[in-house]
Amino acid sequence: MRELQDTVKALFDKGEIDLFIGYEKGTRTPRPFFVHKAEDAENLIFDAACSGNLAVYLTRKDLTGGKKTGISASYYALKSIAQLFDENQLKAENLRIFGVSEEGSVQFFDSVAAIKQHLSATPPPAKPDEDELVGKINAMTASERWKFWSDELSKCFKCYACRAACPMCYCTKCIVEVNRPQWIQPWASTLSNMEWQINRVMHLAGRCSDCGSCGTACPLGIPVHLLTHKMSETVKEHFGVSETKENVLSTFKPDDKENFIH
Amino acid sequence: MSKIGVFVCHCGENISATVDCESVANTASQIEGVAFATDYKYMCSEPGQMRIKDAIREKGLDGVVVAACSPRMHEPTFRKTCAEAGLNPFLCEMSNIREHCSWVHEKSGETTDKAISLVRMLVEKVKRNKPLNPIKVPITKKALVIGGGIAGIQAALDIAGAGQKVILVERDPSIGGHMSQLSETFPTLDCSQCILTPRMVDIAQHPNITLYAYAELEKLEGFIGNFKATIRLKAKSVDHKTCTGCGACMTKCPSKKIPSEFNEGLGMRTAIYTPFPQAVPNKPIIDRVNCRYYTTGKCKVCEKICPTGAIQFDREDEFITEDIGAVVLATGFNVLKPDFFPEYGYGKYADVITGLQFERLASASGPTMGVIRRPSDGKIPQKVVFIACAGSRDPAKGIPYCSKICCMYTAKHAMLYQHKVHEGESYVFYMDIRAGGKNYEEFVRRAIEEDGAHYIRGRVARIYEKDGKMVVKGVDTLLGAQQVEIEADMVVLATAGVANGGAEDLAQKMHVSYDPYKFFAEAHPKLKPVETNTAGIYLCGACQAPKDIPDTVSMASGAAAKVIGLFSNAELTREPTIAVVNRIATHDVSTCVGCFLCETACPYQAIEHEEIKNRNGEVIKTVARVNPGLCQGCGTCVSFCRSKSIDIQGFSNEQMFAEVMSLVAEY
Amino acid sequence: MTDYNIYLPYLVAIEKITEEAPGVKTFRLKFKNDEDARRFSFKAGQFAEYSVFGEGECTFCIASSPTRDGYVECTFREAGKVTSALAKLEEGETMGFRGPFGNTFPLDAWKGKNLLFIAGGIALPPMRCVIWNVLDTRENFKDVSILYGAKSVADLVYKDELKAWDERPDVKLVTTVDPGGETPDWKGAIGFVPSVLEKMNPSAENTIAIVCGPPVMIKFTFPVLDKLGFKPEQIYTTLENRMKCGVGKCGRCNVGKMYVCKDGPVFSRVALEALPAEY
Amino acid sequence: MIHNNCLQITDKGLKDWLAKIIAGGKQLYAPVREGDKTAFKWLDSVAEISMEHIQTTQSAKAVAFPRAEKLFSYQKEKGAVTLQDYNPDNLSETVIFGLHPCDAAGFRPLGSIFNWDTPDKPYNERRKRMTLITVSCTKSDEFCFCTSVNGGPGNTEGSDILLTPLKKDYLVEIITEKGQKLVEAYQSCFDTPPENSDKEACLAKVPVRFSPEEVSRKLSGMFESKVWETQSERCLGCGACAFVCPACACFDIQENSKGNSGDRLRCWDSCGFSLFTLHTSGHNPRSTQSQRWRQRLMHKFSYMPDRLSVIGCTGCGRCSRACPVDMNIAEHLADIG
Amino acid sequence: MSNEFEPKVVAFVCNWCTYTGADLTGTSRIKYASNVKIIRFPCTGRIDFMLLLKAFANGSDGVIVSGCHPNDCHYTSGNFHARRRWMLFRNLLDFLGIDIRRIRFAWVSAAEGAKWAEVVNETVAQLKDLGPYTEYQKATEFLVANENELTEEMEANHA
Repeated sequence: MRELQDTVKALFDKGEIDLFIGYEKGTRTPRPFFVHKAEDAENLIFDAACSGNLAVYLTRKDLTGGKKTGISASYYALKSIAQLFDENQLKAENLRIFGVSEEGSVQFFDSVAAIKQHLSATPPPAKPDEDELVGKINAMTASERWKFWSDELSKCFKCYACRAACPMCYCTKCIVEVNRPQWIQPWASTLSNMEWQINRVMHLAGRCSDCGSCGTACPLGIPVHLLTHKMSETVKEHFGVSETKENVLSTFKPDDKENFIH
Repeated sequence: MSKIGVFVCHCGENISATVDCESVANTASQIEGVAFATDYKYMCSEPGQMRIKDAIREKGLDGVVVAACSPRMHEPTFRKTCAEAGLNPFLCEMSNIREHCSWVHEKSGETTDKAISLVRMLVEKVKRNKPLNPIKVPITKKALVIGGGIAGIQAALDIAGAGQKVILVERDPSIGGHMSQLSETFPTLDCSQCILTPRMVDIAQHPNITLYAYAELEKLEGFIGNFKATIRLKAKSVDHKTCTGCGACMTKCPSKKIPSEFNEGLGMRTAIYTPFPQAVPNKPIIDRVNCRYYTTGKCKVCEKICPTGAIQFDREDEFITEDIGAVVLATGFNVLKPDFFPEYGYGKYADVITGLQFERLASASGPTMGVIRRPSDGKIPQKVVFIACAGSRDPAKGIPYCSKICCMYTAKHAMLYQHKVHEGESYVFYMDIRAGGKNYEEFVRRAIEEDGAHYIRGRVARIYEKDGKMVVKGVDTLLGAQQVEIEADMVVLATAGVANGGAEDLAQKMHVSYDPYKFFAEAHPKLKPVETNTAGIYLCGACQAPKDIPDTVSMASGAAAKVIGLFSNAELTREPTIAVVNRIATHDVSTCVGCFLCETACPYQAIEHEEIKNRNGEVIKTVARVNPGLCQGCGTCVSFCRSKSIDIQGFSNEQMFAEVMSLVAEY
Repeated sequence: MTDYNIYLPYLVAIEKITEEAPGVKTFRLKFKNDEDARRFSFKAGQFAEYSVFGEGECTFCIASSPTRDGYVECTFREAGKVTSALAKLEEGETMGFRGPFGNTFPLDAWKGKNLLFIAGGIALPPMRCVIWNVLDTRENFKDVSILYGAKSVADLVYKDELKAWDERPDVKLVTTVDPGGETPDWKGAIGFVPSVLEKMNPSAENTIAIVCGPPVMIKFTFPVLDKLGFKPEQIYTTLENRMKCGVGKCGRCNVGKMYVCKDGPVFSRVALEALPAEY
Repeated sequence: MIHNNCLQITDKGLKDWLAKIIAGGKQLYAPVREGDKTAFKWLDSVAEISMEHIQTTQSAKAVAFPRAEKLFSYQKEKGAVTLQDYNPDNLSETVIFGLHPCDAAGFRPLGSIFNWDTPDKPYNERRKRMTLITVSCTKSDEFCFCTSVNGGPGNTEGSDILLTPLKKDYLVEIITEKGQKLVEAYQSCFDTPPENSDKEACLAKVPVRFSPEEVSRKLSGMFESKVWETQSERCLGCGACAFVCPACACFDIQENSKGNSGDRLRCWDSCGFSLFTLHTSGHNPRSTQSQRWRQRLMHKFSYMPDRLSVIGCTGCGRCSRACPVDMNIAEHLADIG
Repeated sequence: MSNEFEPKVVAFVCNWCTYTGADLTGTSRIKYASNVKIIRFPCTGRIDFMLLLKAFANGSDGVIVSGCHPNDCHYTSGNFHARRRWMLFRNLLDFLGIDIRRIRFAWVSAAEGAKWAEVVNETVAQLKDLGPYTEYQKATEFLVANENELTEEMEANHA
């Protein structure tokens, strides 16, 4: 923690940044924190309880536009940042990226390549809870799964916190807001909620960092992050991890599996 | 509300035998937005078409659905009909109630109901059709041919012959390619240079052709009809404008021991050189790697000897740009270096040579003046072993594909050898003889039966030297895998044909796709063999796959025909069914967020980056733009776009959505 | 407690469609139910919600004058989902109408005054309602001047009425188009509304200026009016925030604590100056 | 009209009463625990009721103001249209049990909005059929601030009946005639009034964080304040706070078309969404998150008190609990006030 | 006609292979079940997965998605892109418990008229076994509980 605070303080002192995005103590759990001056840096924290993916703020022009911005990034935030670079959403010159471990060690990344290298050298954190739940759902029959998900999604009232919390959901006009045609009914119903989730997850295929922020953001506790987790696993299983800019759906291999087509 | 006309065709009895056409028309007339519906025996007939035209005019229709046969049959007909009545042709669609309904179902209420559904779907679509106009793209009528082998030469001459300008770019100092290295050609045994050199001269002299030899494509931008090519003219160190090609420099050049590329290393050349006497252009260049002046800083003999003062040591690479309308890729092939067959001893034994080297030995213009002499001691070999499939059809060590030409040239080599060394013995190890082609099989039979080449079906396991002889150990599978051992004076390897060096690099520069072996990929394996997936770039010759001269020449003429066809239009007219990135409302900003994942998904490189600026000229955001010249309208980007910012005209999101939603009325 | 459903529209038939400019149409609407027609009344400046069943509702002002009985008119530009659907409707078809909503121009207070109407582009419709109201009760007012500008000649709406106004001796009409938007036979002024206004040089004495137009036009027109001596209480305009319900419930249209649907759409410049810039 | 009418009911008596209400044909909504969340559910059996929660995730407003509801229906046929008006006849009588005073209080701001000059029939019809059996809070958490917005853990505002858990039984305060009826119908479930029932002693202690009048007064001059940017920085712009709020009434009107027929619907919307105020032209009067956060606070604590004489907040703290980034409204208000 | 359940099927096909293949089925006069309605797309790459969901939501009991065989795409790679999309989509739907047996993916070339008939007949037979997909369509309901217009399902839950 000290290391992070000192690093950030120094950055402000040297005039290298105008804004630093990190975490501070919250009501119950840590919350995102925007540091604007050196002395505020001492409120910065970083530990295992810091949830959410701070990369979500980097595409917000009203927050970061024209500002030299630093960010303390978890493994997942780094993954999202790398993907955002691949999707032309970030510019390196205005960004200082610091990977922070749960133990508090700080690592500066001077390029996307460095982030990518770090990511490929670091095994993704284990997700035992998600794996167990996904395993449980996989083990259900299809009609049990339908019951499970239609019950869960019937609760959804379309606050779109899952979308708002996701760094990759940066579209200025989301598909749910497209009304010509109206792809998804804008009011909440089990099916339109499900359609929204299907769209969200399909749109995140190969782009999702699997941070799970969508699930933690849901005020109703609907485990929507299991959908993205499952999608990430499916992508990995069938198409591997892409080393290039290409998205899993924007590219292909002539010998991709097709045992379901006959 | 829309005013759609629905025209139900009986197609004689083809439709009406199983579908109640009258009922279809009646029901259709009840659909929201249908202003007129009728049925008729032959809608495609003159009176049938008149009905449509009359209705368009009288009822002021703003859309037409013709329920009849497949659109693949009569869509052009009915669209033309509509256009003649003043309705934009793209407001007309066909509902396929014949192939997809009346012909495949029994006469029943269900069949009629299905026909109604099909009509309803199309009515809902047509309500959302927009008038479209064919897209016009201007064309620069100048072709760029890359590669000056027989493929490029043929293509260039054909295009130039049709009165169009051509720029021919050749990487080497002379055009001619591999064909100029060959001695005779199968199956006629006519002299390769004799048939090629006149064409090379034609290239040099044709008023429509500009030849850039010793040059390479640096960059290609733009799209069909509108490319901009940057060409690197490599420094020749000789000013070809003043050089007369007298050759004095070459005779005096002190660096004389440079292996000649043209002779496949079997002969030598000087540092200032032309590759071969009939080279086009027949003016020398300096090979800076081997030139004394460039390596040691001293010499300049050529400069002193040159009567016109054409030597210019300080010349650097130059770049020129050319506006181009179409490109023909004719970069040819190379042969697999057989080094990685250590068991054959290539490189270790001077008398193990490649087929291309044998061509030079057999060529009258070659280092031995056409006498077959083995490289080690210049003796005339009395026993020669030819090994086919040296690398081809060998997924383990070489390449998995068949190089196609080796069977034939091996037979030719055996034949040439037998013709030149009458008492000699030739052996050919082969896997299969592939002699598909006019007079090819007969040619191979002649080599075996008339010229006495010994064909042994089997692989060669090892070659080693024993007392100045090459001992070839192999098996004869036709004799029950019997071991065979031949003490030969020389061994010729029919090495595989592979993609030319730099093919991958070039393909990436031009956005042409290539196969795993780096051969350029044709746009469609059957129906578009000379097109690439980038509109306006065509392929010919062995850069696409190994092929012989007749195939190469016909493909080159095919590619040329495509270019000439393209150039025969003042401008390019394209179907307007292409993708378009949206622009919304008065702010004129797209909902595109510029992630450009569509760019990687597009098979045609049709996605460009466009900067949207505000009134002050500042860039607000960078969004995708579809190049209408390149887009072919597949729509992959449309279903890929998360924010639905890109749509395809004619199969738009609203149209397809409406077709699906029309089912609600049914269920 | 009132028992009617404030969200249920009246059914109206499209009696007449006028193509005003590219993408701009005027609908004349007639109540399908005579009872509705009898009960219905409105005042100049009010707006309504227009329904295309199957597509939704959209909001614009009533463009006809309350002095013209038996119908209401609206003029709209095809832009979003609903207006595009609206534009596809034809004469004789049925649509929905919910209103009138909002406040009105204080015509009673303007009696005996000069009126100066300044409109730009598609913002003439809210003003047309007042203009006809004024012209139909012409004796109540003194000089009436109208300055109307559009991007180009083609973009001018109500071309026939402009002609009629122009021919009236009791109306001073100045039309203008942006530079480059003129046709060879264009006889009006060329230039942006604020500068043409400056040239017109109307007297502020006993005059009310009603300004409707795109935000840019309003922004540059107010200083000119200041220069001409108009006081804030002599200037009126309308605001067009996004609305859904029209009755102060859905939460969209407020500017600070004022609801455009209830406290507007008509605002005097005095009222406007008291509002935060949330429009 | 407040009937100063107190009864007492045992736990068993309460269950009997609720069971009888169900049996009597009314729809009963009560809190049901699912995992670590508690939600109001339409129940057939009182066994499912859980009262361990401090706060349900969502408020009870959905019973009167559902997340999506039909306003009327239409039918088109070849250019002709017929409308079918909103029909309240299908609505059931409902009883909500187990909501806390802060939820019951929420129906006042909701009612004020929906009846501002023009009464909103769909809301009123539902509200008319509702009886609220509120349960006072005996515990609270750090998000609760009802006492700062003129409420309290035992407040009767909005309730028809207020139950306060005493040591053993429940104190029953009958607030309205509606409540009276519901008690009278099942009189046998209730005991006589207790001698000494110290209601106050049983209630949770919720500290006062700010004065609403002070906040309201300050807000009226704070439109241009920098504080909105600072406070809203971490706000993600989702609609969670609005949707869980018992007093948020913003809605959207949408069309549910099915071929030639369909319904006009109203569904929840939120001032936090960037598209909420976006014009078709692309212009947006509230284009940044800070403007939208300002709108949220201003609307509740300045505009509503000003225009409707009611605070648009009951201090339930749901928005702060639901917020993915801990936008703690009480903390922000305390900073202002 | 018997009262047997007749499934409703929508086929999403590409213009160049399957649509033409289905034309060939017609010209060859091969009969198949009339339950299927074909919607023509330029390429399988154009087929938006949302349209499949919309078909189900609007009453279809099954869908067929078909295009050119790998390497035969008119646009060289649209079907390869589509194949990946379907793979992920199918896995996701399965995870949600949506009955993926109701989606038939096929490659039918322009020459495979007979195969098209088989694909349709097999799909219809499969769907007859599976029955109507009402549980999916019912999920479109948004009515709240205190309205008495309850669906059977809601009533069943409260029985």
